[in-house]
Amino acid sequence: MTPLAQLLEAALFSASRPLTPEELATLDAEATFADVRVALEQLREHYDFEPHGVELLELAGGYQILTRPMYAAAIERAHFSVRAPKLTAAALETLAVIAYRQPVGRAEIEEIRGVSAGGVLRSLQERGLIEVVGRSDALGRPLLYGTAALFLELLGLRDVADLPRSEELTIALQPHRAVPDVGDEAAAYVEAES
Amino acid sequence: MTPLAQLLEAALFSASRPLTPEELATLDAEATFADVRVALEQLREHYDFEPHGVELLELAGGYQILTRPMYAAAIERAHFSVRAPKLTAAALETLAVIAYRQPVGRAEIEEIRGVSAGGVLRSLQERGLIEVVGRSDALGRPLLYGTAALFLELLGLRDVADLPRSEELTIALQPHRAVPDVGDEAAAYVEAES
Amino acid sequence: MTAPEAPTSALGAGPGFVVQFDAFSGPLDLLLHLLREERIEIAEIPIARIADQFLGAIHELGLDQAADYLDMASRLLRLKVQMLLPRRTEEDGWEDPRAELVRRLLEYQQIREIAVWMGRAAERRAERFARGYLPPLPELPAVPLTLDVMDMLQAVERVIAGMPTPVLHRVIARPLDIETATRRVEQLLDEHEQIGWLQALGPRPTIVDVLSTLLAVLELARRGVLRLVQPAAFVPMVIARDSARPAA
Repeated sequence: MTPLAQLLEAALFSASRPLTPEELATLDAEATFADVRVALEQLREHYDFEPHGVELLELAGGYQILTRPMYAAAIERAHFSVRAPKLTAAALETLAVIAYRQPVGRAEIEEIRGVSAGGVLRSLQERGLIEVVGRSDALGRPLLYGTAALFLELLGLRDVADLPRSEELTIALQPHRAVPDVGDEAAAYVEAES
Repeated sequence: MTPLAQLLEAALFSASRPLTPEELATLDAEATFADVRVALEQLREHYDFEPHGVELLELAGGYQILTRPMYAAAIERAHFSVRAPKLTAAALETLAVIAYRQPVGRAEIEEIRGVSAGGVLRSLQERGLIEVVGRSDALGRPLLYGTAALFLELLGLRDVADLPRSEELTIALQPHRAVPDVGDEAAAYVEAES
Repeated sequence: MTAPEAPTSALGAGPGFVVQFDAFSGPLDLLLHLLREERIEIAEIPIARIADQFLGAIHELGLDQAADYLDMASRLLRLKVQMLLPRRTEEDGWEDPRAELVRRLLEYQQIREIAVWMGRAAERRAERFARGYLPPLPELPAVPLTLDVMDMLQAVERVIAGMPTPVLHRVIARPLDIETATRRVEQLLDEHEQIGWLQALGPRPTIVDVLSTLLAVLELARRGVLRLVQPAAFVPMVIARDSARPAA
């Protein structure tokens, strides 16, 4: 391949859209349109002569290197093009609070996690993991959230009751945390504002 | 090129991140790891034998097709692609501490760098360069950080082992020195005062 | 080094608050810079001179509001004082007060070296472009979200660990010791015609002592052992021996 063909190959590979011949000509100040056309032809032939997994296509008034259709199924099956999205720690924690305390309002989630939850709640809702399940009777009638069907589907659970429950979990995240029992011992304690 | 090499080329072309040999092996159910390695070698040789604008590189535990550095300036000048923004000194230093001390908590990072690290840690986490890998048993159960896969990708390293070793550095300290706790430090001062 | 940033008035620290964070990445960086300028080995750090230069620099750079720099400044001043203290050189076990600072500087310098190496590696990588074209996503939600029960459980643990734990105070009922207070007041009145309230409390009284003494004094006054007199408005109360009762 000529140096110009190599330069065009690098540019076409790194661009996120088809590049027009005019644009490609700006890569090398000394190259004419004719030079660019020749180099593009060389690149196309190179990909076709000894078969490659990619080919040079002319589309939308420009040129683009794309994978050959025959490999699409295998690549798609392997899910490479996009990294499987993982939930952020914040999203997971919010989801955890909702899963164990549903129906639960934003204020309570924020109280437990100690940070504002607006953005996370919106994104969880957009991803279909949580949904609004009602409104609280509290002042302002705030929305109450619960987990959606997709949440159980992703975790492979039949029911929210299938979520693991440990001693620690039930104490800290029980659906409606009550004030600890006031026994004889507890009477000697005063809960301070923290 | 063999059909497997073509398939790998198509997959590597379509991915915007390095693909591991394990991932590549899932493309063709009949291909063994050895087959994949042979095909990758064929692909690499092909790009190098008749020079291409791109090459096959091994990094972050996987393989990725990237443009050759000699074309970077021209591509950037033509605005087809932009270089990754440079990391700040604070970000690099914090990454250096985490890379060598992982898993490491915020307090230790701040002690080594002599500055508070909250903002830098948050931004490194948002950029996906570091991740929370656990919690320390110390008081308050502080979060422990480690480098993420993207860290190696960004530095173009195959492995953490590619990082310079202490004997290659002018100042050779033990990478995992036990951090003296506050008590030790205070004791040293007291001793000096007596 | 870049020019100092404009004063950040948004921080409300008043005029002159100029933080040139991009010039130095921290107090250790500034210290290393000073040592380099003076061509001094880290282990030989002349604390007194470097401390003065450090203070001068943070004043000049307008960094005097930055806690990290102030923390280092106070450490340096403490070291400066320690270096002035007489040494018992003959004795073993004298530890150079600078040792900890020297260790930190060396460690930080190593980190700096690695950071520079990493910066270069990142620059080399930035010379190469990855595939820019991404095929449009097929209809959502085609990409399976990775989520498993372990992730969830770990999230739950993080939430629990991060939950503010209610602070519990044990309230211990400490009985008032009126008897001792009574004896003390009686003893004082045996020796003096009259005493002041503070005198009756005894040295360094606790709240319990104050309450005990007050109750004792009131009880003694009720029994007619003493009289409580306030000679004028807003003056301290005087505890006087009841004249009817002779001194023992």
